[in-house]
This record gives sequence, C-alpha cells and structure tokens, in this order.
Amino acid sequence: MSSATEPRPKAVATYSTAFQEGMREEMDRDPTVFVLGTDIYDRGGHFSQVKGLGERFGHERIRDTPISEAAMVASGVGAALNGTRPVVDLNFLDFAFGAMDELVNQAAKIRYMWGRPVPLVVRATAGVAQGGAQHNNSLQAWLMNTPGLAVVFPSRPWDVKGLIKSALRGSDPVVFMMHKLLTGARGPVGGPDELVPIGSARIARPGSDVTVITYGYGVVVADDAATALAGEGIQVEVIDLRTLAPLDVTTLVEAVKRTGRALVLDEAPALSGPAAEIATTLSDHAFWYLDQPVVRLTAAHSPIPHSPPLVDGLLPNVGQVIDAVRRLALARGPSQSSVS
Amino acid sequence: MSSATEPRPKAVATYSTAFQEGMREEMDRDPTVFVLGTDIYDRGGHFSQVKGLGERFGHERIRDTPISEAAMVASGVGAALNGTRPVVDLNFLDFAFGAMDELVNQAAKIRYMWGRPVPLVVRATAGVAQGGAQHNNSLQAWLMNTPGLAVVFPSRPWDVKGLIKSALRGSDPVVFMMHKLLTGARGPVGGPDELVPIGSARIARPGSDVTVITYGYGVVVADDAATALAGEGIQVEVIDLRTLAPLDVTTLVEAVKRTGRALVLDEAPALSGPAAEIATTLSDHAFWYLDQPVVRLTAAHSPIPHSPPLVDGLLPNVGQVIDAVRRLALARGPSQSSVS
Amino acid sequence: MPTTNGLDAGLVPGATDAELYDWLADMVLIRVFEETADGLALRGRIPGGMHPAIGQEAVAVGIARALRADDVVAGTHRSHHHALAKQLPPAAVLAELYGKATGTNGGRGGSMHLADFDLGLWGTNGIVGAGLGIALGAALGASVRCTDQVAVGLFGDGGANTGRVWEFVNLAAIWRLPLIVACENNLYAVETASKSVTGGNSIAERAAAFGMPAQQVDGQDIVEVHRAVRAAADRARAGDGPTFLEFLTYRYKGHNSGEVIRYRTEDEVTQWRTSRDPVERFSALLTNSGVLTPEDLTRIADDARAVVDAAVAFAEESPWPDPSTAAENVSAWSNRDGSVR
Amino acid sequence: MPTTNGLDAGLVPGATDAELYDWLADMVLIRVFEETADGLALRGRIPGGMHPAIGQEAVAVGIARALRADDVVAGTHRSHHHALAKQLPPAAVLAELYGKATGTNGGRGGSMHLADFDLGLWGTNGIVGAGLGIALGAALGASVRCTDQVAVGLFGDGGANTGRVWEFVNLAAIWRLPLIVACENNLYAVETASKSVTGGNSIAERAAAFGMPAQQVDGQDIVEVHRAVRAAADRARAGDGPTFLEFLTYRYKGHNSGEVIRYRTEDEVTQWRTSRDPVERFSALLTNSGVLTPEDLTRIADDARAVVDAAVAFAEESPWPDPSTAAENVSAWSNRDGSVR
Ligand SMILES: Cc1ncc(C[n+]2csc(CCOP(=O)(O)OP(=O)(O)O)c2C)c(N)n1
Ligand SMILES: Cc1ncc(C[n+]2csc(CCOP(=O)(O)OP(=O)(O)O)c2C)c(N)n1
Ligand SMILES: [Mg+2]
Ligand SMILES: [Mg+2]
Repeated sequence: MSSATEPRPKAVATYSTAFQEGMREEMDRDPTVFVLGTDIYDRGGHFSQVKGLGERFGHERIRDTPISEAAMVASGVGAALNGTRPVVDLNFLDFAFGAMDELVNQAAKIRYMWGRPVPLVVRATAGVAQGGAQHNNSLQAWLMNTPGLAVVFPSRPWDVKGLIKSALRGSDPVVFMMHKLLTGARGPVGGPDELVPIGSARIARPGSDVTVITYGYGVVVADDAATALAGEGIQVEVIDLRTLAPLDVTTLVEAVKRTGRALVLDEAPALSGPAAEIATTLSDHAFWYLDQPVVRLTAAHSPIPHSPPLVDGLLPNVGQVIDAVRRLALARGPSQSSVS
Repeated sequence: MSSATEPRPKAVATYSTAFQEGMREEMDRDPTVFVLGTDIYDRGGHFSQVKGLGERFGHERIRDTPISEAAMVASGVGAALNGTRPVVDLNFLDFAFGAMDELVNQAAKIRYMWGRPVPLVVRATAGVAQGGAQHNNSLQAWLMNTPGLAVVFPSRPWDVKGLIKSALRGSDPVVFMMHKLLTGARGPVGGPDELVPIGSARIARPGSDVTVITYGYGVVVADDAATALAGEGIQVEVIDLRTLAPLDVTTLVEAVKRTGRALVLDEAPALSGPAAEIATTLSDHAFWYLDQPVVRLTAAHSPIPHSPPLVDGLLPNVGQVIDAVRRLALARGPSQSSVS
Repeated sequence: MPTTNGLDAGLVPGATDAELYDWLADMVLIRVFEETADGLALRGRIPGGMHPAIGQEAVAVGIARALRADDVVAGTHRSHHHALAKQLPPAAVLAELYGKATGTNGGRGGSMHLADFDLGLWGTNGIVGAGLGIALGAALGASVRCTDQVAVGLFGDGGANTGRVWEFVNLAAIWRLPLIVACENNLYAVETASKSVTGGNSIAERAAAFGMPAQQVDGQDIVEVHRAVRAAADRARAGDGPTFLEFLTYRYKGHNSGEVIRYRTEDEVTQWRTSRDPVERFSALLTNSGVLTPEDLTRIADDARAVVDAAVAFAEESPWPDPSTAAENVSAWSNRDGSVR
Repeated sequence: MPTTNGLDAGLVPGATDAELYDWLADMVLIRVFEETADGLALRGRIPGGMHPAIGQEAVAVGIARALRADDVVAGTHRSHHHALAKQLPPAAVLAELYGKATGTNGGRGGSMHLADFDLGLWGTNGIVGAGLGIALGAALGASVRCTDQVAVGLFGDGGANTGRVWEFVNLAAIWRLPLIVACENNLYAVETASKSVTGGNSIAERAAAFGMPAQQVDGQDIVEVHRAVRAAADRARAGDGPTFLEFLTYRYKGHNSGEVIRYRTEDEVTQWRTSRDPVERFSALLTNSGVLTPEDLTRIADDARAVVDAAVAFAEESPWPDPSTAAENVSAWSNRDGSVR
C-alpha cells in the first residue's frame, strides 16, 4: 500500500477517462510513447480508453491496426527494443490468445535472455461481464505465472492513471487490465506526476476482524459486503491488490497478521487461479497467525455463459462474501465439517 | 490413486514406446483415431512417440502437417466434432502458444456452450530440460486454470499407456504432457484394456512422516530424496498426481491427514503455479490436520536459461528436497523466523 | 405459391420455383428478424447487444440453399443470418439472444455463440477467424471418415488479416479438404475500412496464392452466391478440394447495435441500399420473371412478420435458466469426488 | 590482398575488392565454424545440440554486407551464420553454445537465442516466424523515430506456413515499414519437404498477394543476394516500404546435428554441393576475375581455421556462469520487498 499518496479531493475522472488522461500526459511528456490497436484513432477504442488522443497526436502515434494480434504485439516488442514505448491495445484480453508467443516467449523473456529491457505496455479490457464464454477469459493467473511480466489490474480511476504512468516510465513489459464493469466508475485522479508504484497493494478499507483480499471489480463487491457487515459489528479490512505480479507480499502478510482471518475474493476460475497464489502466500508467510484457514471465494471452475442469471450463478456475489466473512469472523477452531 | 490396477511385472517399455503402444492398440481398436503433427509419419515425432505408426496406419491416419499450430488444433477440434478422435501432436508444448485460442476458447468451451463433446487429445513434450527459454515453458498452471480441459502429466510408462487409452476413450479434450527427461525411462506397462483413469493420483511410495506431492519428473526427484531420507529414518510418502486437472483431491487430502506435513515439489515457475493450487487445496480440506505450513519447493520465478549450471540453479533438486523435508519432519510449532 | 417452374424456365438452374420462394422467404425473414432484434437490443432486451447482418442476407441464404442439410456451416460474431438460413428456429434464436432457457443453447451461448449441430450450424463464433477453423476440422473429419459432407467456414474482411485464416487456407489446400472458405467482405471491420489495412489487390488473390481456386462473387445477388457455392460444393464432393469465395457485400447498420457511424458516408449506405439491396433485387427478379406475384411478396413479408412477432413473444415469455446449473456440463472428466475441479 | 579493383572493374557494383575479400572470408569462417560446431555437438559439447547452416552462407553474408552496421537482423533457430555475418565474435558465439559465462549472452541464450544488439543482431529465435516479428517491430520503431534504419527478418520455408508470418507481412506492407522480409527456402522443414505442405506456386507469390514487392533470389550466389538486399534496403530507406525476398538455398546437413537423413537422396545433396556451393562459386568468381589469388584463398581458409580453433579453446576453457545468478534480471519490476515474485 502507499497511503502517503492516497487521493486528495482533486480532478475527478472515470476509470476510462483516467486512462486517457494518463496517456495524454505521458504522450505529451515523452514523444516515444505511441499506441497501436484496432479502431483507436477515431472511435478511441471500444471503451473510449484513448478517445480524443487521435486528433491530438495524429495517425503516427495513435495507429489503427488490422485484426492481427500477433503482429500487434510483435511490432510492439520490436519497437520497444528500438527506442520507443509502445502501448499495444488488445481491445479484449481474450484476443491475447492470438499473440501468446509474442507476449510470453518474446516480450517476457528478452530481458532475461538478451539483457535488453522491453518497455512495452499491453492494455486490455478484462474481467467478467456480458459477452459470453469467449470474451470473458480471466487470464490473470496465466500472466502471473509468466516470469518477466508485470500484471496490473486497477479498481479505480486514481490507480488507473497512476499505474499507466508508472508502466510508461518503467522498463519492462506490463499487462494492463481494465475491468469492463468499472469503465464508468468515477473518482479522483492524481496530477501529472502522481504515480502509483507497480507492485504495491493498498488498504481500500481498514478493519480489524477479517481481511478480504481482492482486486478489480472484486473491490466493489468486497466494499459493499464490508459496509453491510459493519452494521453487524464485523469490521472488514479490504485490500485492493492493484498489481498481481509482482505481488505486494508485505502488505498482505502484515494485514493478515493483524486479523488472523482472510478471505480471497476472485472472479477467475477456481482451479489454479490467482486466489490459490494469494492463499499460499499467506500460508507461506503467516501460517502461525491464521486463526482459520484462508477462504477462497472464487468463480466456479467454468466458462462464462451468456445469460445474466447464469453469469450471476457462477460469480461470487455480495451475499456470498457476507456469509463467508461472517462465518470466518465467528469461527472458533475447527468446525465439524472441516475435520470430518 | 488406483492401487487395484498397480503394475504387475509385465511387458516393459519406455515412456516413449508406451505411448506408441497405447496409440497403436487404440488405433487398431478404433478406426476414427488419427494423429496429426509435424514430422510424425517417417520420423515418428521428435521423441519417437509415434515411431512405426506411419507404416502401419498410412498417411491418412498419421498425417504430417505444416508448421501451423493454429490450423493443427483447429482442425483437430472440428474433426473431433465430426465423429473422429484426433490426436494433435504439438511437438513441444511451447508451440501451443500459436494455438491458444483454438485450445482454450474453442476446444475447452464447446461442450459448455454447445453441449457437444470434443474428444480431442493434444499431446506435447513438456517439462524443463535443455533447449533454452523458449522451449521450456511450463504451462501446467495455465491449462489447469482453463475450465473444460483435462491435463495429464504421467511420470512412468505404465501411466503413459494407461492414460492415453483413457484419453482416447473419453469424450472431452485432454492435454497430454510428456516430460523430456523421462523419454527413455523404462518400466512395466499394462495390457490393451488396462486403463489409468484420468483424475486419479497414485501413491508412488508409501511413508508416514511427510507427504511429498509432485508429478512428472518431480516423481524421480522425490523418490531419490525419499530413499536418502529413509536412511535417516524419515519415511516420506510420494504422491504422483498423474493428472493435474481434475485434481484427485481425495488422495491428496487423505494422505496429508495421515502425515500432517506436506511438501509440494514442482518445476513450474513459482508465482501462481500448480504448487499454489495444491497447497491451497490442502489448506481448504485439511487445514486442521497440518502440523506445519505446506512447503512449496518450486523453480525460481524465471525463464529457463540455456547453460546447464544455470538450469540447475533454478530448479529444485534432490538435495533441496532432502533439506526441506528434513526441516519439515523435525519442525515443532512455529519457528522463530516464521513468526517474526 | 407460384405455378410457373423456374427450374424448367432456367431462371436459376437446379432450383424449383418453390425453392426460389423459400430463398426469398428466408432472406425476408432474416431482414425482419434482424431489424427487430436490433431494435430490441437498443431497448436493452439483448444482454451484451448484437451485430446485425442486415444487407448480407443473400450471402447466408445463397450458401445454405446450395448445401445439403447435413453440410456444415461455421459462422462469425455476425451470424444470425447464417443461423436462420440454416433453419434454426427464429424463436429459439431470439430466446438465446435474450439468454433464456428456451434458447438454442439454453442461454449459454448468446448472439455470438449460437449452435445447432443437428441442423449443421457448427457454431457462430466470437473470435475472428475461428469459425473457419472449425469448418476446416469438420472437413477433415469428413475426409477421414470418407463421408461426402462439405463444410463452409465464414469470416469477414477483417478476419482476412488474422494469421490463423491463412494457416487454415493452406492446410485445406494441401489436404484438398471438402471446405468452402467464405469471406463476407462488407468493406469494414468495426470502423476500419478494409482497404486501409489489407495489403494486396484482393482477399481472393491472397487465397489463390495459397493454392486454392478463388474468386470474388457479388454477395448481393443470391443467384450468383448460390451458383458459386453450388459449384464449390460439387468440387468438394468430387474430391477436388477446397474453394475460396470472397463475397462482396455490405452491412447497412453499424458494427453493433447502436453504433454511431462516422467512418462512412450516408451516401455510400444509400447507394448500397437502393441499387444493390439483395432482397429488392431478388424480389424484382422473381416478380419480373413471373416466378412470384405481388401477392406472394406480401405473403412472404406477412409471414416473416408473424414469425418474428411470435419469436419476440416467445423470447419475452420464456423462463430464465436456473442459476444453479451455471457450472454444469463443463467437462465429463471428473476427479474421484465426481467434481470436475 | 588483391590489387585490382572490383569496384571499378564492375564485378560487384558498389563493393571494393577488399570488401569482396571480406565477404568470402566471412562465408568461409561460417563454413568452418559450423563444421566444427557440428562436430562438437556430436561429441556432446553443446548442450541441446544445434542446427547447422552449412550451405546457406551466401544468404547470411549477402544480407549482412548489404546493410549498415546499425541495421537490424533478427534470425531463426538456424542462425549461427546470421550471427557471424553480423560480426559477432566466433569465440563468444561458441562459448554461448557451450553455455559458458563468456558467451554472447552469458550462457542464458544458447544456440537458438544469440543476440548482440550493439552489432545489430536482434536475436536468433527458437520460435518459427518470431524473428520476423521482432524485425517488424524494429522497423516500426525506426519509422516512429524517423531514423533511416532498415530491419531484416528471417524465417524458413517452414515458417511460411505459420499464420504469424502473414500478419507481419501485411502490417509491414500497409504501414510501408523499412523491413526486408527474408525467407531462407532450403526446401525442408525438419524432414518435411516444403512442396508437400506449402500451397500455391511459391512463397514469394504469397507475399506479392499481400501487397509487398516480392521476388525469388538465388541464395547460393552471394552477388545476387547482395544485389537484391541492397536494392530492398535502398527502397526501405527511401520510404518506399518493405520488400520480400525468397532465397533459394539448401542445408547440407540434417535439421539438427546428428540427424539421420532419410527424406532426401544423397544425389540431391551432392547436386547442391557440387554445382551450386556458395563458397566455391564465389571463390571461383573472385579468382577467375582476378580479384583474388589462390594464395588469398589459402589465407582465408587458414585464418578461418585459426579463428575457429581459438574459439574452441576459448569456449572449452571459459568458466561456467554462477548458478546463484540464474534467477537474476528477470524483470526490473519488483514488489515492496524488492523481490520480483
Ligand atoms: C481475434 C479477434 N480479434 C478482435 C476481435 C474483436 N472484433 C470482433 S468483430 C471485429 C471486426 C470484424 O470485422 P470483419 O471480419 O470484417 O467482420 P464484420 O464485423 O464486418 O462482419 C473485431 C475486431 C475478435 N472478436 N477476435
Ligand atoms: C512455432 C514453432 N513450431 C514448431 C517449431 C519446431 N521447429 C523448429 S525448427 C522447425 C523447422 C523449421 O523449418 P524452416 O522454417 O524451413 O527452417 P529451417 O530449419 O529449414 O532452417 C520446426 C518445426 C518451432 N520452433 N516453432
Ligand atoms: Mg467486415
Ligand atoms: Mg527450411
């Protein structure tokens, strides 16, 4: 966490315009920053994330591409090696499947193999919402499991702006995920030089009874649950990871050492998802402080369906968080079911 | 585990010829089984995994392809939907990057979306050995995190043969990984109808003090360590997962309930790797039986280098397993360092 | 129903008047369905919205009518027209768009993931180029099993810039698979003009360079579409391998329902609508040649309206799927507990 | 050193006799290096083995010599010849193959992952087609920064069937990037005859269909290679965009060191070796035209031998890298503890 740089009431933006703003300021500052992607010049991207930048920076710096994900990422990698700072906008994260070699076997490994930094940002709309099975892949765990990549997934405008700035001033590849459901979320943003460090979680809500660790849209769900639980006298601490790789182990571990009870909330598929890493990190570093096993509350291990009630049926919701946290807060020693 | 079907002294094969044998028998049995891949007809694949099958089954059923991973997997998916049982041989697992959409967004989701089974096997040489950063990706966690895929990773000829048979008699996609370093490993194999069920782990070595959970080449490392530790009076139980998805939770949990101490040994990169899932599964189901936190002993979170001493420097070795298991066996309560 | 016989008259060789009636009826049904669904999407009835294919009816119907019922069509993100042309029931399609339990796929698929394998629709597909891959594999399966099935894989001008499409084309060419590679070139991929991002003279020329017979076809003329597909299907069934058809067509609406269109002129749209509309052209051809009467046209329009109205009522009234089933049927592989995790 | 002047004599326009001497010397060095390394691989000195490029020397040297030192070359899995042509020190290359600390990349890369960015070798690459992508990006970077750098991306006939290659070609074509797309068509991909898996008439024709000027070039004739690359580089620097060159060449050895070859005849190999050997042909050209003397040839051979012998000694004697550094320099992003995990 970086409470020192917490938002002061300032310019207000949406999650999406915060990205625009961060991009605009960095592009003004650094002429080597440019963006490539489908339908970005005029449309400004499918989530308006670069709206207005086309006119300002021209076709050379806001470059419309064909539907060629491999070529988009590959050209970003090579351009990053050649003195520029490309932002490859993949539109939906799912389209990264077409560029996996370029991202994982090239971008992520070049520093290690060849000693050259690859200052590449790959931006993608992520998270679970409408759109069906093929547009709602949660690749967070894949990317975390890829040495050489930083993976960020902000939950609010302040962090969007601060993190894209950090990404564009760093030297190594960053996958920048933005949650569909947060596109219009409003909140303050920092100034031109207020950066959010990559690799730092934040305490989104202090609390002393149970720690809920999450990121992206999960922060909204957790906060709603925490508000409800406060009414019952259960004080929930919510940690917004902001960065999934590298993980801010210190913040997590310190928090759980205080509360002794943790729930990891995640919308990615259960098996070998990010929640497993977070739970294991806590076990690695704070096992003896745990009053109860860390609870994983994740999506079912399933593709995402189209129908809204089916989507709801798969994803962890506020009610489930409330129930699980309540059980966790009240548990004393092993329950009958867990030892049988 | 399936101790009822444990190997009796029988035909002996290598890891690689066991695959050949299983394929040959299944292709004899079922005319809809066929293989496609690069350099398989004459060469028999880069690890001789289908050596000799070309002559026996002809070019229609042992099909040489161009270097077109997307087309290979896509054509396998469509053919599987059209009444055949294709085995797509990717050569190295790393080349799956070129077919990720076909594997994850198509093969894995079609049953869920459209109610049709996709009886597709994707075989790939996997695991860490020589070959450098780009030929030694461990995608186990990625594939485990993909709902709709079964993921198998045998450690010995018996399981290779028994698992490929199960895969070819099932109805859903299976990623079949074979470890480079085990290619020539010898051992007994079962007969034409001795199947190893997908989703079943096995106790590779019984022991009462510490459970080591691993798979693939890790079984060899763990067994060596266990033999050495037996000399010190520490009885190590080794569990060979055989299948990574679905995980055989029961076998793992029962084992750890007996020993109370578990180490997960894995050569995949640390962060959000398979070891995290296994450790969390134990915490989910056996937290109150754990005398000590589950220990993860994994590769460093790094690409794989070329130089042998560097490779060795990254991977968990027998000595490290011995040390870690010894510490685990002897530990009593929290150590100073882990609570500070 | 007309009494003259187009088959004998040679208006469309190989098709009876009754069939020509059905072709037009299918096109009109698609037009009405898509206009209606687009409106419903704008009113928020279709979760996630949709990609209307209005203007592209002749391609879909021309293809489907040149195929046997057991032939395979694999579509794209913009594929309601393919689904309806393959005779998926409009009510079940619309219910699927709504996400209802009665949808073609129980609400699991949605607009971009419609399928009915029994009717030969092997999925519409959310990933650009992916449907062609499934059709490629279907053709491979047919070839391995020695059936005489043909598969058609669809993609757009935008899809012509994905690498996977050219891998698929090459594999089909060298293996001489019974595949028809069908590109719906409607000039745009979302807002991007095809010509601004597509090197070379034409998409068909690319295909020819990969060793596949390839031609451009007027996609607004169902007779031309049908002729080309029929010839390609005959070749495929005869074991003479795949064919590439680039259909020149146009979508009248935006990429997705509600899209604000600034990347093309109203003039351009009007041009296509007034001078090349596939429904108008075919209606005129059939009435001018006496195959259909004006009353037939009215009946076709009325029938389409009635079917679509019934579909809307059905979709509106159908129940939602049971949320507790959401994670079922992911995989038949299960662990010792029977759970797939 | 010869005294006649090839430049004035017009033997190779634009190249001095001294340069022609160097071209041959580079080719001979590659030949000796590869023969030697292949032998070392067979004796287990090169972990993981290697892919020898013997027979393909003219392509590598012809390309490198037609470029400026700051131009970029991105290679393939079979790329020692490109590395040496780009002037990477043979000793450091061999040490890298051995996995020694003194290797070009400290032992982290290996045969398939050699790089020296200062010398313009932007990586050889273990993934078929991937080097072209890096070159594409380098060309994009040059274009964005308005330098007049040119990038060359290499791949093989096998790579011509990967989809990514055609995405790269298309993007370079539409953006008119300063890229030379260089296909080393050596007729085989591992054991697979190119013609059996590659649809269409030629790889160059495919490229032309994507809108890029494309031609086949005799890859066994360094003068032809050089001429074609120089012209392409000039076009690129003039802002006239990319060029596709398909070099017809041949590898004498198996795919990898020690491969048993059953997929081609000894005759075929002999044909290429005796009638089209690039070293022989260029030696003959230079001696016949009086640019070089027989003594020059001897000196070139001796020098190559000496350099390679020294490289072997260096590689053998160099220390291994420190295992404790194995996980260093993965990423500069670090968490609050400073660890990258
Ligand atoms: C691999 C991939 N990349 C990007 C997208 C996002 N996308 C969906 S449709 C579309 C445009 C497709 O254009 P075209 O192929 O011409 O088909 P049309 O929409 O014109 O019918 C894009 C970019 C996608 N679905 N899949
Ligand atoms: C994407 C990918 N698929 C498969 C391979 C395995 N592989 C390495 S080299 C090779 C053959 C390449 O043939 P070609 O492109 O003609 O180059 P050549 O070996 O003839 O120089 C193959 C299949 C790979 N490295 N990358
Ligand atoms: Mg289009
Ligand atoms: Mg080759």
